[in-house]
Amino acid sequence: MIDKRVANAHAAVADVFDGATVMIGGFGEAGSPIELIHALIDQGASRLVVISNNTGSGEVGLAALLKAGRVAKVVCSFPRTANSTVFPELYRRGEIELELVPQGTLAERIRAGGAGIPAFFTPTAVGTPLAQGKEHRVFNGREHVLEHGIRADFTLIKGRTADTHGNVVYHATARNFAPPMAMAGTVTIVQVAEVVDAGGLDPESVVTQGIFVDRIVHIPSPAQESELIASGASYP
Amino acid sequence: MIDKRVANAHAAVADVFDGATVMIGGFGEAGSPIELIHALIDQGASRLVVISNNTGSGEVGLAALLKAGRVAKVVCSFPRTANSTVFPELYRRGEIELELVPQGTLAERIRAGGAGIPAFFTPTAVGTPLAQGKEHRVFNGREHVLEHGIRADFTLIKGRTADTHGNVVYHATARNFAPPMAMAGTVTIVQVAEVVDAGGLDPESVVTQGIFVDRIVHIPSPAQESELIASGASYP
Amino acid sequence: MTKDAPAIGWSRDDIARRLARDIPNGWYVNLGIGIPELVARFVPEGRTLVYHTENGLLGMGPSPAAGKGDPELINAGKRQVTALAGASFFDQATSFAMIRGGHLDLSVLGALQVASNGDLANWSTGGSDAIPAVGGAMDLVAGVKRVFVITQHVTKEGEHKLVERCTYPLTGCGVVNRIYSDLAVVDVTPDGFRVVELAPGVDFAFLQKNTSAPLLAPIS
Amino acid sequence: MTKDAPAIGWSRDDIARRLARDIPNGWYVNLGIGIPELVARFVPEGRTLVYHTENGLLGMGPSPAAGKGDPELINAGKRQVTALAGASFFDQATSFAMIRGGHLDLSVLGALQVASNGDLANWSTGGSDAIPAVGGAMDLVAGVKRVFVITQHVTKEGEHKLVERCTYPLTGCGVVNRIYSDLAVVDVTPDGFRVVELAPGVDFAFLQKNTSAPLLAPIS
Repeated sequence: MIDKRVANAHAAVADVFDGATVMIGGFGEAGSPIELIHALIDQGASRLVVISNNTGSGEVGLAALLKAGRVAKVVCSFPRTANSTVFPELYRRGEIELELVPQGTLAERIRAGGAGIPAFFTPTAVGTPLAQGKEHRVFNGREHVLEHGIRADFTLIKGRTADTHGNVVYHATARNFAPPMAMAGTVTIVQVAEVVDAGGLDPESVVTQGIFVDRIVHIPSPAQESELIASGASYP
Repeated sequence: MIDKRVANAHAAVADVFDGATVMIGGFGEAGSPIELIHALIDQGASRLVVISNNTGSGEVGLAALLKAGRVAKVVCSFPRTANSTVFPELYRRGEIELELVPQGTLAERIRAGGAGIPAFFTPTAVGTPLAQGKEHRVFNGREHVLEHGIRADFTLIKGRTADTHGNVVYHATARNFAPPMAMAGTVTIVQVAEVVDAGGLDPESVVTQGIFVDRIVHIPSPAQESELIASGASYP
Repeated sequence: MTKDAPAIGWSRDDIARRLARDIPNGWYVNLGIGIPELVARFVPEGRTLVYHTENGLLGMGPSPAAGKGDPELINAGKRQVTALAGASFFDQATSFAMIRGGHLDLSVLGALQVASNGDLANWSTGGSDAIPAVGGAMDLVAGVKRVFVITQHVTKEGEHKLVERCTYPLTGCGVVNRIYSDLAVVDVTPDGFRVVELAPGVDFAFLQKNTSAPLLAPIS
Repeated sequence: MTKDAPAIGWSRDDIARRLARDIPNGWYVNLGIGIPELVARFVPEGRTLVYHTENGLLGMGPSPAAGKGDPELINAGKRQVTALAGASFFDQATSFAMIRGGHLDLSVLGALQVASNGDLANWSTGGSDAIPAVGGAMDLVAGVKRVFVITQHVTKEGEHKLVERCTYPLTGCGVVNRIYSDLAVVDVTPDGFRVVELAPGVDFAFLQKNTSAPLLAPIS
């Protein structure tokens, strides 16, 4: 009998430790695991290294985690958004470190980490400031840079439906970084709106296989970042 | 209006040229695009470099292509099978070249080729004859070898259903090498048992996206290798 | 310059329409955030293009009807979109495999500067107080088969955008194929900028005056 | 040696049963072709294991009932299998990402030779007339968290399989954690082979006589 459900979001993130590397799914608000992030704020772990494509909006979800002073460094491709004020302020005050990575290189580094590939060559960013100091090599007459796989101690993602074995399917463009991040997390935690028994998902349509998922949290009605912001919410 | 269907298997492979590199899907008989292979035999292109996990069984499909003397070299992980006689004979007579690649390295090299990654490091095969002569490097205290992405002039694969845009879903373990090979083919040709209009596949369940597929051939009742062999068939 | 001459040249819609005319049926196209998004409105009758948005959708359709939007069905600009028949959703590693692997036919991007050797700068002015943000731009220019830039020919402040060498941090080297501006269509060739077409009311001398690199005359 | 002593040691089923006893509930397990496949028959009551077959299935079940087979639902040994509730199908790149990325808990493999430093040779005897074939073995030993070998202790010809150094071409270096043979369960430790358990009728001296590397006594 395999059942990866845990009681709630707080139980799911209870062992995140100070200084942990945490991958957080989402592209903008789509796929952002807000309830898991809020539980992580309550939990209190600090000096986190967060790997996520953006840095959140308003003062909820990822932005709230940053505002609470829990994040020492972010690894991301686009730390600016329409309603993004928390990160810019921290960054200008020198209170947070930023590793800027092209979006595709970020996705591939995460996938590589999850797939046991420690490093790969890519043509992206050659000749730009983001390639400076990196090893270069010519393949097929073209310059490439060496990039390294990355892994995380914890991955927090949001899916639509999971079965008890941890197989996950997603909704629309909320899928984004979740599948590679699920592969790259030592402990992968997924919040889903629906949990079904093993056999409840079509084996041809599973997107993230259960082997990549450690904990499932059932959040039947997840909050949507833009709605929280529109309502003037801030967390905690 | 986009419709990637071509009239038949012969039309689909008409431009395969002598000396072309051809990826052929399948693991054993599962996923082997027999009708496309037979059309390629009829078409006559020779000195082919074939990238496929195995070398076929009996005297149909991939084994028949080898038997017809059309293949100069195979790149594969397991050129031996229960009913495999054609490849062993050619190999022992020195009439075919073999590049043996561990199965996971083969899959990753194909995926890398399709994803624009010219090379990557992997721990697989370190300390074995298959790592000899390759660049080694230590990452995280562990030795790795450099492997190169591979592409093909043509990819021949089998799916279950395609829409007219070239989105494809597969059946069970017939999926195997088809998705990465679809990405790595300059011209990717897929035979499917069913073709539906755009909109006929669930966008959440598409496995190979239409962008990777160039030509669709409708083969309503594809032959199964083991049944052909059991019936004593050989091709042509 | 253009500020003083509002009566000449193309409007933003004109530029987008002109660019759309050059995209063949069946191409897979990624439209950058901003002006590039306009291109989708002007696809000539009878052509079907497949729009890719790098956050994970092929077959992107227009904005949803009011009240029909889904906050988790968005484009790279984080605006709500729709999915057309034949669409598919996929993860970021797959999305950028499409981009980096050369599977997209065209990337349409905005620009801060384009150099006559095809270098593009479109992500940062290098200001020390700016929050650096790159997104998928470097991946797009490195991987997509063709890169078209759509831009005003000069900035609001009158600074030239078509230059001999970019002074802003680069997005990619030698990556731009063609520029569609309010004043002209300009190819990037091994010999430098070559004018393809002048906008109404624009002559070669005027265009050259607004361009900080030598222009080659159209091939007649 | 074993040929002369048929009455001692474990049968193939016994070895498989002994190995299965050591696999905890919930592990993700890849069973190699041949003897390793027997392990699936002996999972202790109350435990659920998830079997991975590298050709693209997690949640592999037993062979289908006669006439119910699907030639495109097969395992790595190309035999027809079934898919259990909770199963998923995936492509080869994903399958070996699971393997290489360290996501599987256990790989059970056969062996030609195992050395006291954990080196494994199980794909080729190096013969010049042999058709070399490696499949996924090198990926499995390089990536999976633990590697258990299941094997006869000596070959039919009486040659030792547990050796000081492998003479056949390697599958991987220092990769084997534990060996289950017809004569004993043996751990590979930094100090070499350590006996964990002797099969019925087998004593330490007999086992050492059938092993070409020093054996350490069980920790009592």
